[in-house]
Amino acid sequence: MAETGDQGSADQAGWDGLPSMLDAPESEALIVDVEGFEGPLDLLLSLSRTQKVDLMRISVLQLAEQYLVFVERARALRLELAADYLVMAAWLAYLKSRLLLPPDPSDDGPSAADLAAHLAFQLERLGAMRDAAAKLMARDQKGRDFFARGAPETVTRLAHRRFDASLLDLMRAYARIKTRDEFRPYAFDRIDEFTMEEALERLRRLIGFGGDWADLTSFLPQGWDASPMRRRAALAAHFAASLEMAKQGQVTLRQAAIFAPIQIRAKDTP
Amino acid sequence: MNDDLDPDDLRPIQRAPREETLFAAPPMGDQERMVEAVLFAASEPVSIAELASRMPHGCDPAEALAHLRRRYEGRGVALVRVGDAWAFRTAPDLGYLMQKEVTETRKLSRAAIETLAIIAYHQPVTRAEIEEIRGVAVSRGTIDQLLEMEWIRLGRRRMTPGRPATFVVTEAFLDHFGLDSARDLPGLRELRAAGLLDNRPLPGNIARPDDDDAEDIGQSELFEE
Amino acid sequence: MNDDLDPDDLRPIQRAPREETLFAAPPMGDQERMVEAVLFAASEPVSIAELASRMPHGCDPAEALAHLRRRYEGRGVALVRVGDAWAFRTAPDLGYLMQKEVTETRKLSRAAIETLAIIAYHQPVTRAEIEEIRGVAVSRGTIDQLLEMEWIRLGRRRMTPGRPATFVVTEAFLDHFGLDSARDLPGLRELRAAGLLDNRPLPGNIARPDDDDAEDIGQSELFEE
Repeated sequence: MAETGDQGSADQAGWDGLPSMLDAPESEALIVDVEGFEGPLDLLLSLSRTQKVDLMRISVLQLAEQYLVFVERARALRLELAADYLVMAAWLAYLKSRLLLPPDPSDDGPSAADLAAHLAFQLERLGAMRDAAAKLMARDQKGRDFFARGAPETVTRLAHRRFDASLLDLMRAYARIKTRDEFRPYAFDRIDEFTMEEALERLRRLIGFGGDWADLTSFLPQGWDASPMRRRAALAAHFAASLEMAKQGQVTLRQAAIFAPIQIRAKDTP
Repeated sequence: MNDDLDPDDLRPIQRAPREETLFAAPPMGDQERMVEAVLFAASEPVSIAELASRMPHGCDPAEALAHLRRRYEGRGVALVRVGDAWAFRTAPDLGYLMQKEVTETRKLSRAAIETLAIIAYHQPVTRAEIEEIRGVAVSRGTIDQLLEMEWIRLGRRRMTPGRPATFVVTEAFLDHFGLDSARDLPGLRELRAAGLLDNRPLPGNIARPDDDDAEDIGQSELFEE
Repeated sequence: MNDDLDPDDLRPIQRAPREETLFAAPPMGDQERMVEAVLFAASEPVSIAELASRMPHGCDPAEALAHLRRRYEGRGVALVRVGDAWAFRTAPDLGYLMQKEVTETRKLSRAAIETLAIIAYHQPVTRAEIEEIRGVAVSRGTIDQLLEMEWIRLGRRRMTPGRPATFVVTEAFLDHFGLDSARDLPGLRELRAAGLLDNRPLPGNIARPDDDDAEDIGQSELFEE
């Protein structure tokens, strides 16, 4: 730590004068220097070091005056001071007046001496932490003074994977499958169905061979006249197909009477 | 061993030259400590030349190594030679300590749990039947996993063309799920009563048959605690 | 979930239970070798629990460690304690031999160093307390940097209004600075005796100025046991 040299600047300043940074000619440099202090407490700690006494026996009154002079000088130089420096200045001005005036017996708040003692405590504590930080950083450090194993061996993990499921998981899974089934989109079961396309293809193939009139029912495929349902499906498909072919001029249809068998014949090609 | 006296010797330097120095070399015990520390911290095996260059003048790393090697004889780590260099290595008989056994528990995949559920509810059931019920192919890995867990086993072959194998659940399965027999699995009616069948999207929302994933998210979120 | 399973079965085994086994534990000499091998192979400190989990049943890694520590006294590498764990480290007096291995650590700012020290000495400590001690706001970046280096971590929340987070130092911090535990921080006892680790509020701000109860928050956890 201590790369900022706070102690040095305060020491050079002496009590009479101010920290040397305020004597710097360039105001920009001044800003940088003030920023070298980490807040008003840090500045106070630096100022207090000029008293060269134990922090617990420091003259808080003297310190307050030093600080206030510092702030005044900074203002005279039109130096931008952060708000917390000004808050501290106000508080120290108050403390200074309390320390100088005889105690007010009607005031039941903390005494000026208590406040001063607390400030001294804060400074001592901050100073102690500074020293502790320095001692810490002065210790042997890994990677600088002592070293870990340079070629560590990797520990291979033998992972035994275990899979698990609860009865609830099982039931949910089954419920999920069943739910899916019930909501399958509706579709025909096409077992007993004969499409017109099939019949059309079939008729076109067969009609060429029959040069004479033939019953439409004689064109039905094998196995499609066993059950009435299948027979109806096939007949309807073939009837629709024959109409389509008649429309295209490929066949001629005739029926002797209502409900009489429908007959079909290939049309003579011109 | 007087390599340093032979100018024609082009082999890599095996040991530090024994030249007279103004300063006495450190005691051999200290040299041993130095070699020990350097070899410990090095990420690669270190040659004697390298040791010599790091240690103070007048040291004899070869001799220090010899001492150190004897010191580590029979210990948990051994000083071993790797080419021209030296390194610490775990004693070969302790290699098993470099393994760490971990047991991870994972949830069964959705495919596996569904397949398992179908086998449990429909056993004995063939793979083709499982696929028909699930509506998707069942991967070999899923069946294998369940077989390996010993939650399912092969049942009798079905007496149909191709004589397909059937799957049934095992005692271990019943044991794990706390069932006396597969017949104790709750039926559809009970699933419904338990609310497991009612948490489904409205029919209008599942118009597309391949909307499987969306449905799945809905389901799992409803059930996760 | 999985109410029907024993949750204890699902966690990875952390250490071998110290129960009577049918097999006798290996002789202490062998256990010492095992600990030596495991610690030599690891770059990070290894806890006693971890050692136990990797050694055969019935072993006593703590005793083996004690033997091993004596064996390495005064050697080039030393067995050091880091919190609850143990590691081999090169002897600090030999650091000059390891220039090749030196790792450049990022230079910490003065603010970061002070913040680190305050956390170490006052832990568990809140951000507001750090600011109170330093008399200045602690930037997010400073805390982040220390967190990122894994020298500090979040501790338990303080049971005060707002339940602020606290910071504590880590094992990596102890390891880096060669500390057995946070109790071994330099000058800790003296600072504590001088009352400089007390969290003393500004008089008049909280109840009566000499309200002792409010003070003893800092470092209290370190001195339990």
